[in-house]
Amino acid sequence: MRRYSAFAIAREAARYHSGWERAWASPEPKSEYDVIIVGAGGHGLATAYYLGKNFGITNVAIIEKGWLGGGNTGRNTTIIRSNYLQDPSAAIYEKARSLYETMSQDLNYNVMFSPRGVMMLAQTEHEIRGYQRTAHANALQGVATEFIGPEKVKELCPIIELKGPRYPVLGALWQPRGGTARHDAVAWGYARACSDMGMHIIQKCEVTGVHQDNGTVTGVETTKGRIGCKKLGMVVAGNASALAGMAGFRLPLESVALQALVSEPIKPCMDVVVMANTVHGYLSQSDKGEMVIGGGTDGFNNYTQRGSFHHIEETVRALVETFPMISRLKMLRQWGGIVDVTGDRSPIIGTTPLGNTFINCGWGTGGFKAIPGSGWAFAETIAKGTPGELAAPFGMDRFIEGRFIDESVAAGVAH
Amino acid sequence: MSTRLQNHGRLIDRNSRLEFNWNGKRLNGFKGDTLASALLANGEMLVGRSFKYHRPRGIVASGPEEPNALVGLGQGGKYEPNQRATTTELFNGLTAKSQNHWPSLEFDVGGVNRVMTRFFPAGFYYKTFMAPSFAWKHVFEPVIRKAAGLGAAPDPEERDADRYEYFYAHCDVLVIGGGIAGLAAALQAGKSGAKVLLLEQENHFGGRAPVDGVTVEGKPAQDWIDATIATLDSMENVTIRTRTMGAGVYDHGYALGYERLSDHAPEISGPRHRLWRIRARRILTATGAIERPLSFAGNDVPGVMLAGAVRDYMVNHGVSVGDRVVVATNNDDAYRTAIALKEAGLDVPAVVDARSTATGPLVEKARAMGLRVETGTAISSVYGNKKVTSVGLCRQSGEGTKTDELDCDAVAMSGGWSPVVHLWSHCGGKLNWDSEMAMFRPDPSRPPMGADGEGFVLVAGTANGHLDAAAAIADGHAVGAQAATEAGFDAKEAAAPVAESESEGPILAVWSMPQGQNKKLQMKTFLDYQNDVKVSDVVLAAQEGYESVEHTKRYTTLGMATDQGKLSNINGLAVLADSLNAEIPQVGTTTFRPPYHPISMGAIAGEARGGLFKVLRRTPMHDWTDKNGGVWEPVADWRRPYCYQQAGESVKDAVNREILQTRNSVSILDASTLGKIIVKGPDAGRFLDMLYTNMMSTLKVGRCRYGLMCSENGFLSDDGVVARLDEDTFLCHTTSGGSDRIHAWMEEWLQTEWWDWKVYTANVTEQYAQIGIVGPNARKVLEKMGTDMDLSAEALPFMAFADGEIAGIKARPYRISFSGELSYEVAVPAAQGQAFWDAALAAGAEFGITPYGTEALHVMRAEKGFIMIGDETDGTVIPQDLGLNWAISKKKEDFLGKRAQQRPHMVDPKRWRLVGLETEDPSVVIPDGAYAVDGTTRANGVKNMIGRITSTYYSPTLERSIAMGLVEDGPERMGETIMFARTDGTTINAKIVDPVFLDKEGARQNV
Amino acid sequence: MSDAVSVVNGASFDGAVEVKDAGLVGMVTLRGDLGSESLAKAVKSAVGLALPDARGVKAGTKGGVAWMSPDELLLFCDYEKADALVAKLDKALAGEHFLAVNVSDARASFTLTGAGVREVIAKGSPADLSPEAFRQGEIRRSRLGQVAVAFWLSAPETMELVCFRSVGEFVYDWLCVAAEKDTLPEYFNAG
Amino acid sequence: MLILTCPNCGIAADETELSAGGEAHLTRFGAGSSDADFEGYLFMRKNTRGVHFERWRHSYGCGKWFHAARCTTTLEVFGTYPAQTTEPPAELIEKIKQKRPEFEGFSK
Ligand SMILES: Cc1cc2nc3c(=O)[nH]c(=O)nc-3n(C[C@H](O)[C@H](O)[C@H](O)COP(=O)(O)OP(=O)(O)OC[C@H]3O[C@@H](n4cnc5c(N)ncnc54)[C@H](O)[C@@H]3O)c2cc1C
Ligand SMILES: NC(=O)c1ccc[n+]([C@@H]2O[C@H](COP(=O)([O-])OP(=O)(O)OC[C@H]3O[C@@H](n4cnc5c(N)ncnc54)[C@H](O)[C@@H]3O)[C@@H](O)[C@H]2O)c1
Ligand SMILES: Cc1cc2nc3c(=O)[nH]c(=O)nc-3n(C[C@H](O)[C@H](O)[C@H](O)COP(=O)(O)O)c2cc1C
Ligand SMILES: [Zn+2]
Repeated sequence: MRRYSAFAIAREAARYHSGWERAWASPEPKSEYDVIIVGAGGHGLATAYYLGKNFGITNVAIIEKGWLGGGNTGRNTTIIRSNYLQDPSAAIYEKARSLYETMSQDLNYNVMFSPRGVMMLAQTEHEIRGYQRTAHANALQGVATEFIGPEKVKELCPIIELKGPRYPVLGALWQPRGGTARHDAVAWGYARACSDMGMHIIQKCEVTGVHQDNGTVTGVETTKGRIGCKKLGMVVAGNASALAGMAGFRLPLESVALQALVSEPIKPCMDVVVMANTVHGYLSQSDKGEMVIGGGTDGFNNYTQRGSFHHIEETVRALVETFPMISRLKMLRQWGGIVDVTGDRSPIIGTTPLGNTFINCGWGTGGFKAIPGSGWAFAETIAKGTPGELAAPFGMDRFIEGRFIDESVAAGVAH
Repeated sequence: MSTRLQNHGRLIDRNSRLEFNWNGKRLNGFKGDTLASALLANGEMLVGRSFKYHRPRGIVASGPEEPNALVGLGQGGKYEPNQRATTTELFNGLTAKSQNHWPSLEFDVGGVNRVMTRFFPAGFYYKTFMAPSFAWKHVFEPVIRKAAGLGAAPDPEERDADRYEYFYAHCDVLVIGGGIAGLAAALQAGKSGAKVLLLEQENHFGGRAPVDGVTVEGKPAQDWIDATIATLDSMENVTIRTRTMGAGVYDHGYALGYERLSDHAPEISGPRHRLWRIRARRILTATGAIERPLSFAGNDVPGVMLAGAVRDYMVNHGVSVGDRVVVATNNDDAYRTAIALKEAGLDVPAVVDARSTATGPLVEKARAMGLRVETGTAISSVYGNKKVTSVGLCRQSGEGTKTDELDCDAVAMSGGWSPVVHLWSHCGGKLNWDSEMAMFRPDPSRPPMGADGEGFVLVAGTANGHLDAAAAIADGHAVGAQAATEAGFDAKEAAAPVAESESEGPILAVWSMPQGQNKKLQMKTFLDYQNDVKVSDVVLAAQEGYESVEHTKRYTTLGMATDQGKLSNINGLAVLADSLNAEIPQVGTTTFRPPYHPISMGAIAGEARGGLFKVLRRTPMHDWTDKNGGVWEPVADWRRPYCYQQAGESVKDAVNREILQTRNSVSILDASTLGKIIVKGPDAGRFLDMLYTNMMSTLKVGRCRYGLMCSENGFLSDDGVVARLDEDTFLCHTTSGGSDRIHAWMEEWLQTEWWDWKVYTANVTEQYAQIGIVGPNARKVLEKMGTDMDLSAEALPFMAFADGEIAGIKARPYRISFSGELSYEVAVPAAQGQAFWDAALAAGAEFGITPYGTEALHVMRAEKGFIMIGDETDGTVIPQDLGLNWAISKKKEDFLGKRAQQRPHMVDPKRWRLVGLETEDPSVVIPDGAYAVDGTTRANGVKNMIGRITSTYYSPTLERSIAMGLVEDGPERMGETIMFARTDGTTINAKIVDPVFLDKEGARQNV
Repeated sequence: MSDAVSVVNGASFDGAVEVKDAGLVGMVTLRGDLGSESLAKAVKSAVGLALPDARGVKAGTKGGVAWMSPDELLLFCDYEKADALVAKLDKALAGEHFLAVNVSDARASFTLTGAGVREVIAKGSPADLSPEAFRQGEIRRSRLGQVAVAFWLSAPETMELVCFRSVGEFVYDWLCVAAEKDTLPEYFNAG
Repeated sequence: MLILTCPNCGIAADETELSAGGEAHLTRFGAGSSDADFEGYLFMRKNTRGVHFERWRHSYGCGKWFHAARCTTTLEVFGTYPAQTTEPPAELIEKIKQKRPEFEGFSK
């Protein structure tokens, strides 16, 4: 792999950029791989990357029905934070956040991780208590967060209205090293690194069946024919139930549409990410200048990547109230993604009823931030056959045991 | 230079002169101008700077597809960034500023980026700025962000001076687009009797036909348009709307209409925008077509414009874009521009036609007029910086060697027309590539599907690929009838209107000009003007493996600008196809998403702002509370007073005063927000036994019992006192936030699981004002108010209720207590709540009665060790954790949540359980949310947690801090001291005690 | 009960249509088997009206009755008479499975008058309010903005609207904004 | 933005007048049930791509629950029917089969 650098750009500029190589190869599938990962979203690609990097397993295919990074990884609002309440969550999200800090250098691909800080507004007494609790937990978990007062909120985010007539801002949970990253670049950077390790990224190839022998996986059926494997990792987000169905089991999941929108670009006016959970809306400004806005999920099962307009309405209403200056901006584009939501809204990482088959799903509305941590933990699970410390609490058995990892408790949401 | 002509200008009123302000300059225009036409009329060719390279930009288009002429409009509370000059109607006093430059439009420092163009190819930032690692956030990113973005952000302290609203409309056929196709469609649909709504984004109807000299029924198109509008106007079943854009099409026949009511005339009062939410059986889009630029080097220099736009400005506004206009084309339509310019007396140095032969009637007419037509010819490059000075010509089939150079001050280009298929595609309508016409057209066999599984969007006219006026109008007529038929109406057979215009010869698909453009030229050939995406960028994306059109889009930002690729997308994907050696349909388009054209956030938020932002529920005593020092706190949709602050008093003082007054004498509480649900029927007891963890069926008539409700997951979800009104009837109290939720929960079980059980419920929460008279003197106050009931301890003991009158008001006092004091919660009709309250205050005056708020209530209940839903519970707590086993029936076979509570994790003895906590130092209050630690650290570095605080207060009654918390083995560790961690790393010692801090025997309430 | 007050206490607003507090209205929720004869009889004797069809609303001299759901009616009477009406129903239906409860105080009622009443409501309700779709005699339970409401035409240009008491002021404010002069879209009466 | 006709009151209700209630025809498993049954009842969902039987409540209307058969990939609605039933009506199943030959019928 030729390294990217300012020097390389200067060199290429002289010859009209004719020398740049492909970022990743597009090979034809082999008949068998050690590991097949289904789904070339951020989680699938990161899993493959760490299989190679941490375990030296590189005879790997990543099979993607569309274009890599085109699922939720390509359509999320890119919020990265780890100020979670429950220990297992804080552990995996903080691992992910810390890996984001060095991801550009690790991958030699600038993913523009921007630790500009994330604040979650407290707008009721109840929320204050919830976030104070999270701040206390984070202090013990080693996650740097702080509960800040309204003046500090205004100082960090001057476009906010503190004294809204309905829900004044009473404070916020502030994670200074949270932020955003360029979502596409995360997928592309991993893809380039995987390809460089000799892994096969096979796009426009849909998995349509799972082959097994005596309760152990032997391969997958795809639109490009049968491909064998020794181990199978399914990382297909909103489509997880369908994949599980092919492998013969059910998941505690529902797939629903989650929407987002962007405004037209304006000059920088907001250098933090703000989440306002009481009124349901979150906002940040991208490096291109658009205000990136997250909406709510539909209540019904949906696979269309379109959502219902009233969520857009509700979100915009909330944000106009919290950031009155956006009232005269315009919505440029809205879109949706299909997210997979579990019974306790925390993800599933672990083994499945089918031998040598592993699942990583249920990241729902908030898995972009987890990509490197999840890939790390899932690669370990696949390589060793059992989950390691980070992944263990996220097994499916927790639903039988009643051992939930519920983040909604501290007025928190998952984005 | 562009200028106003003496003649032409069908849309302007030369007698009505308007003044406006552009970058501080005072300029004039006419009524009927757009800001764009007025700027051109004043010779303002340079209107902005591009996104990345800050290149000078001029107006290219005449409609919403405009990528360049984005301005900051208005000031203060009316300032709006990124407004298109082409869709901004001119009005007197309009103020506009150009954007994205510093210090000025003419001299922009950012323009140095231009020189660096070579170093900033697509995706360059992914390849650099990686070292040192902190530099991205602190050095590179800020610089990049500052250079990016377009208009200045509105002032955060200004408030939008306008308001907005919604309107819901239902119709049979929604026609979007009022060109001749849309009008013909609306007419046909209207005649069938269907309810028709016709939307046109402009302030006038007719679309392109009048500009293009089309005739309908033998007369100028305008005559037919006027007559048709008059007919439609007279039809009761037809509504027509100008300045209303079809903004989006959503599932099940839902569409958004974006009506701009006062953008063109800010003096009009009322809402600025109205967002129509339309439900239509069929949606017919007749949205016309958008012209494509040609890809030649320098095609972004100000003065290079779409040929159709050049014609529009001349015909509609009487504006010429230049004295010498070179026309470049690959089709016949651009000849209309050449002819019009020539007829207006302007110079057309040449028509540069990429086709090797051009023989259509329009071409012949141009030739006959003496125009120089250069076939097989391309533009090699445009010269000029802030405006066009000349163009170089070359052979289209070559690599770009210049064969000639023509002086000119503008270029009118046409790369053909793309049907506006956006609305067809929003909800999944598919497209076919028509290679002969070089365009994507809707595939009628793959429409967006409605609720009934049938297609619900139809397309007509140019939008359907019929570029010829005769075909377009006939198509509109036919599709209008089809839409009506599909909507269930009887479309009348009628002859389609006959339109005529000069017929056109075939187009030649030209994606690159000249065909063999070299790399150097590709770097100067712009696809996306706003985002500075060049042909070379798309080629590079393909070369680097970003082969999917979606990858190319995201890697290069092609089509992601504010025009959403209306001009650039087709050209871009054709270049991509070429680079990949693939066919255009194989590459496909990116996804079309709403809105068609950006719409204001204000309109999306609608009327819900300020006081109307979100529903606010008020108790009958709300206004009184507001006037009497109530410090509001949102509780679900209600507001409750945290305390009642008196003059000169801090909030904390107020809370302490309220508590002491209650404990020592008497005070009054507005408890109206508590949920009250009637459950009646022969199976009511059985039903409540399933709902509550404890046994309710055994409750005696006239008595009350505290109950707990759990979710099926076993977690505590609500609590409250249940009263048995008669054998068949219970009244269940819920938490303030719980009334609607619990009522819905009851109905859900009754309707969907136990539908054969005989139970009816009614939510009567708001029927009553519920007023607590609390404290040792409570009984005296009520008696003084005058009552026909015996309120003595014997007649009305703790946990009983009675019906009667107090102060002449029908009242039901419940002897229940959340404070541990003698307490009557009195339910009175809500309409008399304030009267009762007033009477109680009067009667209690001698006891110093004062109201108390939620904080005093919280502290007092904590002093008593009562749990609070939302404090002690958080959705993960089961009653057993809270030591509430006494309220969990062991006799019942089943209740909601029982099974869940038997799962391994729920019966784990290590679950944290409720205890009271007393700090070693009584003046120190443990912070909310603090965790108990044991000083050990887990393998992963996390400090081990063994419990947490759920409630923590300073108790003025006990004059010390008190707290409750959930602690591992808590109840077994009474008397032990444990540590709570502060966020600063220090700890607080607290002793584990019984959670009931005050009056464990209940002596105070049992009086 | 002279001290009983309605939520907005008689307020009114004169805009594109008139919005007026309808004052205190007696209302009784009656749940039961709407197919049973005894219930029909009880209703008849209570308010003098036969049961309405699904989604119907009727008014007579003694009161009114509205169909709320397959097992629920809302009866109208003078505010003072609601308790008596409940008592009457309790007596008439004794022994049957039903529920009658006074909800007069739990409601706020408004009357809108003018040619534009449909349009004012259509600014907030997704219901089809066109004259063809929504006729006098029909009650529609829907939402107005974010609030649950029920409304019906008591005369061609008079709309009655009922909501919960706690949101009465909010709804009144909402209606006043929606009814501002010169803001009606003129969709229903347009030619 | 769905429209579903509430079979209880006959209104073609806008999505914003309804609340969604998830998969229909789940069998409740209470006290005494097996681990697997209870887990299945509370959590395991078909989450079907295609014909989906689901629960809705006409919450801003008559307040009643009902069932709907809807395709989760096209949003086509095949029909709505009362909530007081443990499986979809046979006519509805027939109707869906006609429209979707690959549909195998309802199973728990
Ligand atoms: C609007 C929106 C906003 C969000 N905002 C945030 C946020 O701010 N912060 C945050 O942390 N998270 C956010 N999320 C969530 C986040 O996007 C997801 O959790 C995350 O991207 C999931 O990544 P993934 O790799 O698991 O899934 P995906 O990126 O969806 O990848 C799954 C891949 O599997 C492929 N696939 C599916 N079925 C098959 C098959 N049969 N064969 C082959 N391939 C298949 C798909 O095509 C897809 O590419 C948001 C999500 C959405 C939709
Ligand atoms: N020969 C050519 O190359 C060519 C190309 C384009 C158009 N035409 C001519 O155009 C005419 C065809 O008429 P037509 O009616 O199909 O198209 P049209 O372009 O004349 O009319 C479309 C109308 O729809 C409106 N519109 C577009 N999008 C809208 C939206 N989202 N919401 C509301 N309004 C919207 C436009 O403002 C316009 O008035 C004929 O005269 C035809 O010859 C010719
Ligand atoms: C963080 C973020 C920023 C975006 N910014 C833009 C933008 O500036 N312009 C744009 O057209 N789309 C933008 N999009 C939206 C994409 O164009 C696209 O809609 C989204 O990735 C979903 O893909 P789809 O619409 O192709 O299904 C953005 C998306 C994300 C996730
Ligand atoms: Zn209904």
